[in-house]
Amino acid sequence: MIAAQLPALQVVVPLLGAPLCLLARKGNTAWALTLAISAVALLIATLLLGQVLEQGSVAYAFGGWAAPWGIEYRLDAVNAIVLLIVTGISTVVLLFAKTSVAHEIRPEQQVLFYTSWLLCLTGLLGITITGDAFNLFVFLEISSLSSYVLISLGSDRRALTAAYQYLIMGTIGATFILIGIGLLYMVTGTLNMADLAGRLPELTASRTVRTAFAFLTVGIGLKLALFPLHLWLPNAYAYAPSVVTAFLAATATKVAIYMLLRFMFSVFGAGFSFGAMPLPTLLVLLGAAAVLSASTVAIFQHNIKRMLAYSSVAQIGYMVLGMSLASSAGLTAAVLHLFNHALMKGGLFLALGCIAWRLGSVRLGDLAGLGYRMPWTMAAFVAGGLSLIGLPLTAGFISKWYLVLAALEQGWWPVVIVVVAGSLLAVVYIWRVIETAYFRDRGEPAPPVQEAPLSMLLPTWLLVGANVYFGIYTDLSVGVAGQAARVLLGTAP
Amino acid sequence: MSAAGLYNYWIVILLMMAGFYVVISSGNLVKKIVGLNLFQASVFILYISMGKVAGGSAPILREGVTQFSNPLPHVLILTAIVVGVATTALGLALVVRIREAYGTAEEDEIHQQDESL
Amino acid sequence: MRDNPVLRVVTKITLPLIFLFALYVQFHGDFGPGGGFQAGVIFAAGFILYGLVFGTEALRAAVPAAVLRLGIALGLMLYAGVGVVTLGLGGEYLAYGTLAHTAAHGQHLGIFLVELGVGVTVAAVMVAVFLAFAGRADP
Amino acid sequence: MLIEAINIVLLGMLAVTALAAIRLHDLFAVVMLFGIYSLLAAVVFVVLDAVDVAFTEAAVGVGISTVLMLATIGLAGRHEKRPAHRPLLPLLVVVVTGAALVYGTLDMPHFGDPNAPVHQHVVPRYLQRSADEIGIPNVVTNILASYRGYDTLGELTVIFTAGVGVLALLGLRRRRRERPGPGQSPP
Repeated sequence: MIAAQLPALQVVVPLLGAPLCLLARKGNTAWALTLAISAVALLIATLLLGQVLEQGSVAYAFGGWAAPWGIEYRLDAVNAIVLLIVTGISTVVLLFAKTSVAHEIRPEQQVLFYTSWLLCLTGLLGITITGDAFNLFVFLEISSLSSYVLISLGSDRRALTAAYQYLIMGTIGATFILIGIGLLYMVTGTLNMADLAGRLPELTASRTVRTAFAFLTVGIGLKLALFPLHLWLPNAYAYAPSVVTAFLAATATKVAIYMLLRFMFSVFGAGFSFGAMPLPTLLVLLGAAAVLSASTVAIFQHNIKRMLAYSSVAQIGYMVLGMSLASSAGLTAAVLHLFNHALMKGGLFLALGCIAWRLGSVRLGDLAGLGYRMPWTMAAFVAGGLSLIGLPLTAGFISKWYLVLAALEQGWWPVVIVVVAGSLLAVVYIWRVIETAYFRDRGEPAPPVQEAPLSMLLPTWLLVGANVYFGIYTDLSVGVAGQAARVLLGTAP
Repeated sequence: MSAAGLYNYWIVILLMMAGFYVVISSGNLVKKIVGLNLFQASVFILYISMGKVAGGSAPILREGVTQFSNPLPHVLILTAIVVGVATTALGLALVVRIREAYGTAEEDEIHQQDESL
Repeated sequence: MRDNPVLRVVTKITLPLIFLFALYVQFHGDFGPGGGFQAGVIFAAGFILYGLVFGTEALRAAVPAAVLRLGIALGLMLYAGVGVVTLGLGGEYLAYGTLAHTAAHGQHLGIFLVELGVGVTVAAVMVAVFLAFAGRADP
Repeated sequence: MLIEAINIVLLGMLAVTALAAIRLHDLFAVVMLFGIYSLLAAVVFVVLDAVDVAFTEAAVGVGISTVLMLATIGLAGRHEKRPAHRPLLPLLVVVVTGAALVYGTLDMPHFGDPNAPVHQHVVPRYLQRSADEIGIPNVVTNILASYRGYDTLGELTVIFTAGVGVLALLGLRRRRRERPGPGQSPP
């Protein structure tokens, strides 16, 4: 019986957890509660993925009102995997968070911090699982507002300006999405995504639908930090608390990619998005520009968090490139990279969290000799970096390999060149860190080993280990990504 | 007829763009938030306009009334108004903190201070 | 403003009326416009008026921080909790029909409870936001 | 037709208010204009039969938002610095966006058209059957609290989030002096 209610519980459990958490008196109590709730959400996501793989799709009608009159949750392979990523990353990062948050956040703010975390989790899960366009907007705002709060709690004052800038850009994006949904509602009379998908094919010639498409693309592009709408992201990631950066980098942009996939393929349909509209050309150009320009800018950063933030903009470019191919192989690559990139960036930002905990800084110049002082942390960083570059036996290699194959399938040589060039640029910026940490002479005797505590190292290595695991055993990730691609193209059984 | 039926929407678009312009052109953090509010309030008018039925009345069921305006946009906009004020409160709280930390609420002066670090 | 006796007396007379009006809006949403959100705002307006006339310190003493936090959390928990109860009664989340013997009664009860939840959280959040901004003014 | 005429006049007044808000640099005046804008918008909502929305817009736009903005300029200063030059890029962005929207209106159902798709597909059930299914005369309440009650739970969560956020940023107690200067990460 409870199995049928899992889709609602997936979101309601963290939602109800947030007010409970607010009533906690101590930061540690709030942490324990948040971790427990996140773990339950992970369990639910795992069970739901099982249901989806078994049944194909799962629907849930809130209040017992059938869609399109009521609000519906609808699960398939595409969002089931995103749910798993979001809850999984949240849980692992929370394991890490106790020590890091106690160090970076003032005690009286810790309870509010964890409450915001649960709200952010609620919002991200709600966006991912919903089958109703307006409900998506509401949960988008829950996740956005809570992430502004989480970012603003960074200890540098620039965290405040970064959060403000993100708030302005994010609200413009959300308002564009609201306009797009309104225009769609205007010509179809429905808000349910499946219902919209059924009604839009007759309206492909409508100029109102085309405008709605443009507004949704730009609005989601802002949330996604799609080049050139990415300007809010580097500062937001650089000055947020360490665990927030790890959480948001690994989940928020992934959920935005999911939104784009869902609207482009499921709601508007590949035929419209990639036939009637000039989207493929646009996405290829923007994706390639993102990979090349953001990777280049990353090389010149002195703050490593900021460097990895620019790298995130580049990685979003790879996903967009895969999407622009609009083929089964391309979409598989995009979804696969979505999954793998969450693992890489989660691991890398957690390693940086260890460094920030020990040094109080993540500036490149302060890292000299750190390879000997924090050997496990730096080894994790190197392993994550290799995955980011895309070396064989890492997860990063798998997704880039699929992307190259997909591009070759359609003879898109320039895309292959962009992928290779982007990887070479990644070698350069990762190497700068490795060189400083292992080969730069501090001019003093080797410092003693001062590692981060196990409670931080273990979660970091868990994610880094996952990079290696999914670089070797690809059945699960490639299988689900392939299934997701078939669902998006409407060719799933 | 064609123009008359769309005239309303065009003015609403003008309103939306006025608000949007304030957001992206102003350098003052408070005024940007005011702009966001203008932008969103105009989008609300767009939604409510599409729900109007000529000759209809407010969607409260009572004897003798058969033609109602569409209540669904009203519900959506009630939610959107609340979301908007939540964003405003948070944004203004950020402005207060920024002003305390930088001594100014002008974007260019904040940039100057951070670049001189 | 605090030294003006007229203002103080008028406020003391007006406050009960404001709260009465808030209650009317809270429970009258079935028939006319109004509901939990609007009622919460009006309720908060009453408290804020009190704070403006008698000083924010007086308002802080009247509504301690712990009470505000409790209010913010309780309203949301009430709303979300109604959904959990309907789950327990064998319906879908927020299927109010399961709350009473007939579906219509259940719907009425459910809507009454969730609107109450909205009113409580909205009022508490508004008062908290007011106090937070007021507390930043240079003394 | 009378309704349309009233509506056009109101929209015209809104446009004047918005344009004045762009031009003024005294933030107190800008915020006051925003209050007027909200009030006019609320009147438009009444004219368009959205009484609940009008009530809320009046309480929120004229009430809460305006008061919060006034409080903020009380703390952050009321004068906007005049820009050194007229920004061209924002103007371009706005013109392109507006043009896209006007293009979108060309296939829109006309204002007030009772046969528009919005009035056909989902909504008739709310109007015809909510009296039996729920039994509350105000259809807006029926949809808000029951048919789409889950959206309203989300809306309440947004308010909750804002409350938590403001508490995290400003705190409830009287302010303690900020540590001045560009604090890097704490030691």
